[in-house]
Amino acid sequence: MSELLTELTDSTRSVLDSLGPGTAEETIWTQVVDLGWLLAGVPESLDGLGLGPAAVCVIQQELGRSLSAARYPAATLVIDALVAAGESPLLERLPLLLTEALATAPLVPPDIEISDDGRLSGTVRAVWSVDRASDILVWTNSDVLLVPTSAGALKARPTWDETRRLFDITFTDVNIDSGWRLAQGAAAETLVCRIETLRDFLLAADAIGGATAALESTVNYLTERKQFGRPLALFQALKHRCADLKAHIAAAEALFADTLNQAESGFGQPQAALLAREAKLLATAAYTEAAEEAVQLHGGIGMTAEHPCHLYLKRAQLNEHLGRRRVSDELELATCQFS
Amino acid sequence: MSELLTELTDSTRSVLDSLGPGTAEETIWTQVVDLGWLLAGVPESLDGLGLGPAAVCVIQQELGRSLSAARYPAATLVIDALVAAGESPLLERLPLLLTEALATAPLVPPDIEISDDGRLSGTVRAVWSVDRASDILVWTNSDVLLVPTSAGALKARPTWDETRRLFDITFTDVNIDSGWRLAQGAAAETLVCRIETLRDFLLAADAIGGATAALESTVNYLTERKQFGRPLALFQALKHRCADLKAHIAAAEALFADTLNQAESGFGQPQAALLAREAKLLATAAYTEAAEEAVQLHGGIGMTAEHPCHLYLKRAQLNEHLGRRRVSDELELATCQFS
Amino acid sequence: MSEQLRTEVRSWLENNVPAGWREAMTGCDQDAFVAAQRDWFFKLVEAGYATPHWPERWPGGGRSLAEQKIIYEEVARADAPRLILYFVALYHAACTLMECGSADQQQRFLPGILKGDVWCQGFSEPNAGSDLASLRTRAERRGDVYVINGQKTWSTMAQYADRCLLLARTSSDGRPQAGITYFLMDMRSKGVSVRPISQITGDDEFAEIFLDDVEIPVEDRVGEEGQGWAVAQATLASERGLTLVELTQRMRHSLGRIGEVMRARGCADDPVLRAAFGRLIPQVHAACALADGYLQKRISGEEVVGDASIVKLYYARTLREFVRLGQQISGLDGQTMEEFTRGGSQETGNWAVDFMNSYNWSIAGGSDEIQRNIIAERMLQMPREPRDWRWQKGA
Amino acid sequence: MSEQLRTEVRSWLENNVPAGWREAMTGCDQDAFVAAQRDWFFKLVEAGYATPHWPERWPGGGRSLAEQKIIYEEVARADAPRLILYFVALYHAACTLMECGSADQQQRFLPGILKGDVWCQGFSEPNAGSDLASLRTRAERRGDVYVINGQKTWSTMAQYADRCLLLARTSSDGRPQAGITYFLMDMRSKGVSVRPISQITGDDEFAEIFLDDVEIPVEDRVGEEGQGWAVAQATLASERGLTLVELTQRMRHSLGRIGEVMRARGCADDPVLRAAFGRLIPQVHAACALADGYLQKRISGEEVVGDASIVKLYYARTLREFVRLGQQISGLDGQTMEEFTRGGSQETGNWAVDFMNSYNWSIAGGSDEIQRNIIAERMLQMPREPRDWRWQKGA
Repeated sequence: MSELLTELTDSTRSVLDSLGPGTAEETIWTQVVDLGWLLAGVPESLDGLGLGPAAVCVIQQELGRSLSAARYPAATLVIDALVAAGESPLLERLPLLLTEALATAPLVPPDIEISDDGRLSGTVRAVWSVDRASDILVWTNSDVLLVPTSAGALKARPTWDETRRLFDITFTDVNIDSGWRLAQGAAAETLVCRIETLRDFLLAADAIGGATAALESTVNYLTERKQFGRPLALFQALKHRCADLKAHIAAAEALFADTLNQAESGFGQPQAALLAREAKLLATAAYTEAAEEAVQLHGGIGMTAEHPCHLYLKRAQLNEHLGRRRVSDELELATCQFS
Repeated sequence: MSELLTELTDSTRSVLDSLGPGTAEETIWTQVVDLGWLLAGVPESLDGLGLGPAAVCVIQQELGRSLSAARYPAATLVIDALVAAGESPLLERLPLLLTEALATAPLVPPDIEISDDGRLSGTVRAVWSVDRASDILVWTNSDVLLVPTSAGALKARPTWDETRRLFDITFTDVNIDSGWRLAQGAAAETLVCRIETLRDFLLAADAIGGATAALESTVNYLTERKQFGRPLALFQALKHRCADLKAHIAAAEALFADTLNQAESGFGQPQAALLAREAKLLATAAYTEAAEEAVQLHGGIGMTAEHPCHLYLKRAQLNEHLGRRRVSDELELATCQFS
Repeated sequence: MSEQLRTEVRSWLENNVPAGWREAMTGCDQDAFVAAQRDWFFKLVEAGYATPHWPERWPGGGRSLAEQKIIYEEVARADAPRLILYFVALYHAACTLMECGSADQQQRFLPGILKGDVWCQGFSEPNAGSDLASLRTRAERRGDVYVINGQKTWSTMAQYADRCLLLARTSSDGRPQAGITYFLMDMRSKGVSVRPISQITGDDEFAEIFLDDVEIPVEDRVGEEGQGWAVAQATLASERGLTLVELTQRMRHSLGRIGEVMRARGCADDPVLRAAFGRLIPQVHAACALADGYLQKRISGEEVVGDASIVKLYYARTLREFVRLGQQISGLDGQTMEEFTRGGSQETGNWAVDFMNSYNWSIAGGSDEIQRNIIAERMLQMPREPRDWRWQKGA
Repeated sequence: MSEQLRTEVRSWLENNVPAGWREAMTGCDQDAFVAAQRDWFFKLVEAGYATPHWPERWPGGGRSLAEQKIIYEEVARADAPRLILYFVALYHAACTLMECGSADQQQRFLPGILKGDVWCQGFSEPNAGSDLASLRTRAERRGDVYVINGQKTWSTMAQYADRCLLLARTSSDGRPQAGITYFLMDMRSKGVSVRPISQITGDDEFAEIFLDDVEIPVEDRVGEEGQGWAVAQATLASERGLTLVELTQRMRHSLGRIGEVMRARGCADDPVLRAAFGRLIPQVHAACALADGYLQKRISGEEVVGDASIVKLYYARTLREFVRLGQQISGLDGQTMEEFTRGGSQETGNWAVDFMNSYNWSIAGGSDEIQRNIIAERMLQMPREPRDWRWQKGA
């Protein structure tokens, strides 16, 4: 990791540590905006920091680590799409999106259609804090739109992971304003690929951050907790399970860094999307494993709401169902080896 | 387990223990014949012991435990089929089959066809010691035949598991003699179901015997072998892995006993075949796991040909590919839950 | 004889299991659940199916283990509510009284159980989970009473309990087990306070019990001072086997739920999910067979140490696989927070909650790790870690 | 610069990797394999690709770790034979001599390595696998020689070795490590006998070495008496990272083999097998990324204890998954005993053999269990088992 990114990790972590766990969404969001984290991936030509997707992911990894309620991935997807779409009237809204007005995006592929006469219908699931957003990024294979949330009907999707407030938004025969359009045709295809690539990398980053924290918490607990006259951390069976978790997380982290590095030059190309999917698959699997083991190894205390252990479990399990479905991921990865 | 079966277990084990491991096929075979083990499942009306499939499986479990080269399952399948087919001229050959002449059967479904004018073609794979057999049991969906081995062309199928000498036998346009036929039509369907049920139970029994022995050998090794000043068996991580193996083997054993008990009244019905497949699936999986862990936990010594550890591994891995393929087994078991 | 009992129980259950109880118990509060449990309890008591394990002189009593098994199997088959609220009363409390209680204690408490007294267990402590011998709640004799101070935890539905089976330390001399004494505590005594534990599912099925100068009359001590450990061991074994028969049978009957969800969500033809389902099926059947086999061994007296650990460990692992598959097939929607069902098996179809509850079986009542120790040391005869291996910092 | 090297190496390999070597090395005996290894070795030496890690004054030497990595990657990519026979000579022997050997020893032995001297390692003993400190082979000083008695095992291709890196005990005082001394032993010395170990694959790649009053001149001792442990540690680390880069890259290039076999056996469309394949792919890529990242850390000096253990453990587990899938897709035919290929990667397509050989990576060079201990204790800072935990029967 470059020195710059290491510094970014440290500074992000220190902010989040000082806020402490369970910080309310709006409190943390003010920090995200004020500290310019939304600018991390924006090119310098647009007054951003120009640090690219790696920096965005570094921030999300720390947000994941702290189980943060910040809708950073959703907002980042919109900002990145706006920038990537290039010159368009919509780009003028970028400064506002970076500071005040909010836009969001779904964390699973939208289930929408656009009719021949340009009407939008369908449901977009798993949209983060859309109730607080002015606009929502949606896409089909041939269109990418930034649609006012007022055009759709909201329905809360309360998940067990209460650190992320998700909603479904349904559009019924909505007339598409041409001003909403970010890309169409081949350009849309590339942009969709870019959006999904970044989304999957962000989910992977979240998972790695969370998995690392879950393991740390577990090791700390085992070290402090005594049974039969000695710390649990002295029992070899538990040590070996922690070591396996450590190895799995390290592998997910290495794959993440490597795939992101490979993908960075070609965000928007199918190869990059595939790399992101691999990273996400392994990272979310490691997170689930780490979180599940965390609850088991924390014993009874891990089953109480007052200990944060369960928050990792719930977030990890939700992550597996964001992005794409795991099973289809696996099949598609294999398919690429055959072609 | 009934007292009778417990006695049978004990006596079988004591014979095999006295022969010792690695006994040559023909030496052990003489014992099998002389001690009447082939008679175990034959009804008393036909001068057998009338102990049913459970007794046959008990014997195979012990043969599996001792990694025996005895082609007991193959011979037993023929004998059971002959008896189950009921009154037929072939039944007259039973006494001879039980003593001198040898018949064998394949351990995977035969890949053969019978033409409209009664000619047999195709290859029967994984037939145990067919080179020493006078006849081979083969089947299609609508025919069960006892074919002279001289009618086919043999090809050795040397497997890594050298405790079982397997062959393929290929038939090319062989004119079927009506005297070879054990069953046809609906009766054949029932008989095939019975054959495959017994085969899968025998494979399950073999696996349970082998898995148990592999675990025992591992626990003994860990107890005797010292490292860092104490026996390996004292290391908790290794203890827990042995405990998991023990639980998996016990589960496979319990399922085996339960399914066999349920199936005994209806050998030949599809439900019984399904039960046998479940038993086989779990037992072979437990065997593979136990054998793989055995090699790992024996360390370097487990990788040397002089230690018998690898024999379990090779036999276990072969077992997984006998009977049916695992993946299709799993799909079919699920299908039954849907219907 | 046993088939007759089966027919009898089955037919009774058909007529008496409250119709739609799952719907009624989904999203209801705990008070409503307690009310429903009471109704169901009295029905079972009246029919004689609540106390098959009690001696013959009691209503419903005198059943063999084999007969008890039939009742449990039928209850599972009928998907009747589980009798969670009365479990401690009917099993642990009753067996303690019958096996170790004085005639006076039996007289005073057993009839109350049949009239609906709820009992809870006061064994676990915050720093003595699987390591019961290290418990720290103290009982000090002062004349005709013991004065109790300390804290208990993980007590199922203690907030509804009338009485508590309490272990407390009367002496610190000798082996840690030696100084433990067993009491029957009135939950309405002065100084008892109960705080429900908020669980990760949002439920509060368990509670902490705080004991602040609680007085227990000497006549409510079971056995002699210092014999509490032995009494507790007798108590803990009382329902061993039967619960696992019920749970594994319920799991088996719930296999169909996986199929239903797959069909409802249109993934019934997904071969990867189907294969995962197919892998689960023999495991579930094996868990049933293990539990059955274990009870058979108890009946025939062939039980050996470790048998119970294998059943519990395998059940806990299989349950985890079961609910994991449930989550996998239910996708994103399975992550939605929905009202949960009280009093059912572990496989309610609310997979996220089921998943969380599955930890009840891998952690409580001797964690998976403890079971593995028992299996390795007591069955496989692998050496135990020497008792004098004590940890010293910097060693 | 580095891209230039890559192009150079790639083009050289295209012209020089022996065509059809896999076929030639399949079913051949070990002598033929040794001959082929010699040919390939001399080619590599001549091209300067055998000694990139040697100092600049040696032919081919003076390459940075990053450049060495490029060479290894290209060798893997080209599916060139692995240089198994010379591995100890080129890495362990050479690095020992360069870092700890005397000028005289360097002069006497290093040129021989380039001329094809084969070295083997004499570290492991039958009762000292992962516990090197407990080795028992003794070296007794008698005038100008040491007299060696004992037994070594797991020595790769010792039957073909000219010289041996030998650890032996010169003293039993103090810490077990303290009494160990490091020698360079001539394998032709009187009293040395070698017995190949028959492996479960039928191969005999490893051997036992029996030492019966073997005399080693004092000038063939490396370092002082009692410093053997430190010398061995320096030696063991010499190729750390590079081997795992090569092995993981070879594994990645072998992914295609799974696809080929599935197609050839007509199971390419089986979704269950495909999903298993899909699950494996990111694991293999992660193993590559881990190995790469580890070498980067070594280059940048950021390596911490435990890093190497993670790479080795993850590689060993992933390799196991890989060969397991290979067995699964190849079905009954995969169980057929076939001639195996010498000198290839771990994924030759002879899956049964590959499966057995995969234990080389989970057992040798510090078993998975040892790696887990290191990760837990050294990286996660979980407490080590106290040194004075000694086992006494009956404790």
